[in-house]
Amino acid sequence: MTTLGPSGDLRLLDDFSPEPSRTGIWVGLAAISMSFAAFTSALIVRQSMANDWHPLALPSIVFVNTALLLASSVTLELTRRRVADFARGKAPDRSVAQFWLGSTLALGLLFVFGQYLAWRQLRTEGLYLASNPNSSFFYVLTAMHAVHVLGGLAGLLRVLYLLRQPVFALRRSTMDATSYYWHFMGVLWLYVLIVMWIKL
Amino acid sequence: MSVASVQHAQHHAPPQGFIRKHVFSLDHKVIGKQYYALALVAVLIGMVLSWLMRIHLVWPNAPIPGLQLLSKSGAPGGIMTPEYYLSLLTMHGTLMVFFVLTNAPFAAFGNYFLPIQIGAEDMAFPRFNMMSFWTTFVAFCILVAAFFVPDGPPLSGWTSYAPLSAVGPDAGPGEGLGQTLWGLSIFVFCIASLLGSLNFIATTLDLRTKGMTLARMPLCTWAWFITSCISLLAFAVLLPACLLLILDRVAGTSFFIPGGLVISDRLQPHSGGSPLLWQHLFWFFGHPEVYIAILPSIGIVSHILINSMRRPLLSSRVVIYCMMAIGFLSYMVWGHHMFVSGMNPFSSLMFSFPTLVITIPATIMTLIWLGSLYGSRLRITSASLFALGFISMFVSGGVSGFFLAQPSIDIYLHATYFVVGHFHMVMGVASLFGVLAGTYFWYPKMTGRMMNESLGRIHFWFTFVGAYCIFMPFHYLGLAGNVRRYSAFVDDYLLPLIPVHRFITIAALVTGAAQLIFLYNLIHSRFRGPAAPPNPWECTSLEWTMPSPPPFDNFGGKHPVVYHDPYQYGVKSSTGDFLMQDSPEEAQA
Amino acid sequence: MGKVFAVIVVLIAFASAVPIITHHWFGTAIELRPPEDISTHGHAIDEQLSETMVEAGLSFLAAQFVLAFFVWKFSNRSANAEIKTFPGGAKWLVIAALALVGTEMLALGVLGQRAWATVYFTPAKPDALQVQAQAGQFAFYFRYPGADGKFGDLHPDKIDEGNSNFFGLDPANDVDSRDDIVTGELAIPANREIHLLMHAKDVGHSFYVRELRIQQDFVPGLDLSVHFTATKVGKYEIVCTQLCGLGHYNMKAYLNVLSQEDFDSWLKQKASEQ
Amino acid sequence: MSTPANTNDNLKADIIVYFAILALFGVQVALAYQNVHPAQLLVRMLAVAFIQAALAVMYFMHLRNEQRNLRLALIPATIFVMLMMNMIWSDSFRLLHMRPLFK
Ligand code: HEA
Ligand code: HEA
Ligand code: CUA
Ligand SMILES: [Cu+2]
Repeated sequence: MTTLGPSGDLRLLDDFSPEPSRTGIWVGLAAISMSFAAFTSALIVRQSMANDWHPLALPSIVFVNTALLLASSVTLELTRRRVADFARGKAPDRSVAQFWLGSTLALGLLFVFGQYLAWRQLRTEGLYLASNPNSSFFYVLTAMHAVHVLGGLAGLLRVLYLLRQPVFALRRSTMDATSYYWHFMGVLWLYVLIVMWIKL
Repeated sequence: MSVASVQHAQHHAPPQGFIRKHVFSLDHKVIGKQYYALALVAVLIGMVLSWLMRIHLVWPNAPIPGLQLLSKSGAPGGIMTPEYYLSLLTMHGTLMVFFVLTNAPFAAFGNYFLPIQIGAEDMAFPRFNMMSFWTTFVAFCILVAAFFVPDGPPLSGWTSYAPLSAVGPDAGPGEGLGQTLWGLSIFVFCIASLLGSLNFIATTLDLRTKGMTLARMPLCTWAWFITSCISLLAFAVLLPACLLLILDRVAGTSFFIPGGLVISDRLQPHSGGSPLLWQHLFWFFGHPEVYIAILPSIGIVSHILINSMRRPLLSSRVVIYCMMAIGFLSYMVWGHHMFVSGMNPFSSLMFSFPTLVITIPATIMTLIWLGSLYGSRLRITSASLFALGFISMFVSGGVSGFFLAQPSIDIYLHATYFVVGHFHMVMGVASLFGVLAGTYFWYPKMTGRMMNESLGRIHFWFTFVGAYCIFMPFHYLGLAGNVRRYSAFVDDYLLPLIPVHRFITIAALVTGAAQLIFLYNLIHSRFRGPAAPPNPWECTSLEWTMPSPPPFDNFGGKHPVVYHDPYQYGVKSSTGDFLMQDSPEEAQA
Repeated sequence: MGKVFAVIVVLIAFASAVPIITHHWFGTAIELRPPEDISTHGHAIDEQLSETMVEAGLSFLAAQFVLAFFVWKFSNRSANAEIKTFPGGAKWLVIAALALVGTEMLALGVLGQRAWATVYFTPAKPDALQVQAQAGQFAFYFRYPGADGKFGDLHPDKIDEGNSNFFGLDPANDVDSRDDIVTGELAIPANREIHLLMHAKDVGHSFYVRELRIQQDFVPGLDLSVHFTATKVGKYEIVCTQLCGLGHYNMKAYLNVLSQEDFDSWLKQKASEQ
Repeated sequence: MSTPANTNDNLKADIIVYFAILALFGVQVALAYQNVHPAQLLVRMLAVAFIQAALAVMYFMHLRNEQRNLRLALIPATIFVMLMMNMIWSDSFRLLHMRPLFK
């Protein structure tokens, strides 16, 4: 039986016994993928059914948002490495890690704000949720994605909180799980974007 | 195969205070019991609703005393209106499918026994676990609240087909706030189920104790695990579907509502949506859901049967493969609910074939149970009676499924009481027999007291015979062409069938009343039952290694080590004819 | 107790089978079988149904009897009775299941596809009589194209039940619709193929005629069609089988199968009433 | 379970994968300018996107290093179920021809 230190901390870096939170996150991602697959199917059926399909020009800001979200993945990966450095004793303190994590959070928030701007832009064009199927799907897909991103932001906040504890309390699995989830948000966004780009 | 090592960092101290102990508890055992209690409340409400429905069907003008208190407009003077019948039907179906059959065999027993059976101290995410129960509870409250809204509870059936369910109050009574609450309730329920399944999967994969390989997990653990995989993906589809339905209702979108509909003389302001899309999404979830309802019972029944037969199954492995096969196939067959719905008729054939194929694993399982009975030392207890009853019911219900699976026959039988008979056999009784078997079997472990055996048997006979009396005639009615979801039978064609309905109603009232025996037994034994020994049934799995009821941390901070596969029965050992999973002893043949 | 279980299971199995074999409920006059088939395709479905009844019925009885027998034989044996294993073990049972269900599936599957195909994969004959059916909360209406053989267009915004404009026709502007005949019952000539065009006015409904062995949903936003030939003169119920609201149980119409002459005079009379 | 040591710092592999994904993105852009039917385009785009996602998930998200049981249980099931969902589409093509009678 392997034992972990009392807090199960990252200093026992080489413990690779499966951690529920890492498994859990994969399982969760499977469910999220399935939900978005369902949305996609709905979109495809709805489109072929429709006599009211009005192609929708994606608000240009979504491409900026895409860049933000992808950049946040990079900063998060940097965070992870710096945290690992610290845990291994290669880095003197956690400030660099905190900086990158803070940047990730900021980029994530900017992304959500950017999405909000995209909705505003559509609204000024007179496209509301119920205006036509294309706008409906645009709002639904982006909103569902944004809700998941907000969940990810909450996770990141928790990591930040743990990272700032006077006694180092961040578990490796927490770090990993959160960052997998966050990267997945990026992958998912690209998927959503491609679908919307082609179909809407 | 890797043996997951057991480390559980949040080793918890005993909970303090009433709220932490019994209400917002993190302990999987308390949560399991909470799920059980919720399912019990739901099944009782559902049962009373079914009585009211049955009474209304055969005595449509008889006032039911007190009913007007529940709804003044739905039952003026206690006489039910046709729309109120449909509301009760909808609530009955929804409560039973979601809050009884997803909760009792899966969430309740699964929560209580899955961690123990794999030697874990708790679920992987206790906090999530608590959240999923309370989320379920909220969903339940939302659904029940629909009883009390001004324009009546929803009446689109548990399937809530669009556009009836999507266009709003124009479509008639029950399509206002009530239907929105229905959608909301199911939406919330999906979230809870997703959290629950996630937890089950992570627990099974990560928290198995030393020596507990996947192959050594008891059959019910396997069933819960497979069920959670099914339910993870199924509820992930229902969730967006419910969201879209709610948006159609409250935000004016048109996902499921086509253009040009004139309802209550009003041209609806929608266009382009697809009613079939709802049906597809619903049944994409709906069919896996029925296996979510039956698989845990299959696992529980196998577990109990083996224990009562004092011998392992001819092959547990084959049963596991069959359950997996059913899991996979369950995603290929949803269209069999839509043969005459206007779906592409070619797809009907594509859906019919796997549906027929799914009877193969079911048959294999049945034959394995039967074959294992041969030459066993079957002990008859309340639990084993319900387990045997399960087999009988599963066969009856499954065979009628075989009729429905053929699209040509389904042209005639679809939407008749034949379907109602089919699903009550498999789901209304077979699945619930699994729950009842589980209850009689695990009650001593869960409460530390024995239940009364004689009452248990009386309960069994009433329920078994009664259920056949209720649900077999449904099949005959269906063959005669009796349409389902009718509030009253007014056609010339259906009037002669009323005596059969009367018989069913009486059987339902008697059978329902017999459930009071069970309820009495459940409550009375809790306080007055004789104390339960740790292993009253001489069972081998890990839950029976600990005192009854188990301490809050299950194994007292230690981690059991598992040496055997779960069903070492019919062997010679120091304990008798069985060998506990955690006993290092080697069995002599 | 095990023996009691066995006896009761056998009794139940018998009791379940009897009404199916005799088609009667306890020997009374309540008939529990599909009514006589009056369509040209229905016999295929009926054959399929009785075939399935035999095969599935036998499987049902066999399974219940074996269950009863084993429980009778092996319950409450003494604690040191020998434990035996079913001859052949799991392997043969799996093979038996595959063979049993496999052949049943093949036999029924192939047969069934044919029955299905006659209903759904053959197009209606060009000379079939076209009738349009519209289902709305809680009534069916039927429309015949009239002398010109053409249906006028539908305009949902023109639907006006008070003025008996159930379909939303626009005779003022639309020539085709002027001679359309709208009725509340579906009268058809016997032995002639009917091509029923189905249109839903509001929510989902269904068209079910037991004697015709036809059931098909009306799907809003989708215009489906079915075709059938009735062979026997008489009056039959058309009922709605898709939950459509409070009046669902009471939503019905009559199918009136007439001889060709009677049908012609019926149509003429209806045309004069419009 | 895979070897513990080399998961975190395998920068070289990461960079290679990163460029592979970028290259695939190039393929996508090229595809977008091909003149094909939108349905075709969707299929192709999704195919490439699927490879990209798989790479990202496997390497950046370290699924490659995850438990075997997890991979066995989750990936085939999810993919299978998603594929099955495509059966819904079979309807959508037919529906094109079955618009209501009214104009
Ligand atoms: C626990 C729930 C449960 C289970 C396990 C099943 C199991 C099966 N169901 Fe059922 N079904 C429902 C719950 C369930 N169903 C519900 C709720 C509905 C209706 C929903 C609604 O409309 O409201 C429904 C409706 C339904 C329909 C649609 C009918 C219609 O609306 O027109 C069909 C059609 O194919 C079907 C088929 C089957 C089949 C083939 C099985 C198979 O899995 C059965 C396999 C089992 C056996 C076959 C028995 C054991 C085998 C033997 C004894 C061997 C010999 C037998 C033969 C070879 C025949 N079911
Ligand atoms: C679990 C599922 C379940 C159960 C148990 C039941 C139980 C019963 N059902 Fe129901 N029923 C459905 C699921 C279920 N039903 C569904 C899904 C529909 C379709 C709804 C729709 O069309 O939309 C339906 C519809 C339905 C109809 C169709 C009405 C119509 O179409 O017009 C009728 C008619 O008689 C009916 C009757 C009954 C009766 C008399 C009982 C019972 O009274 C039988 C007696 C009770 C028991 C044998 C079990 C008691 C068990 C316990 C008390 C202990 C359990 C313990 C725990 C769960 C912890 N039900
Ligand atoms: Cu119309 Cu039911
Ligand atoms: Cu099904």
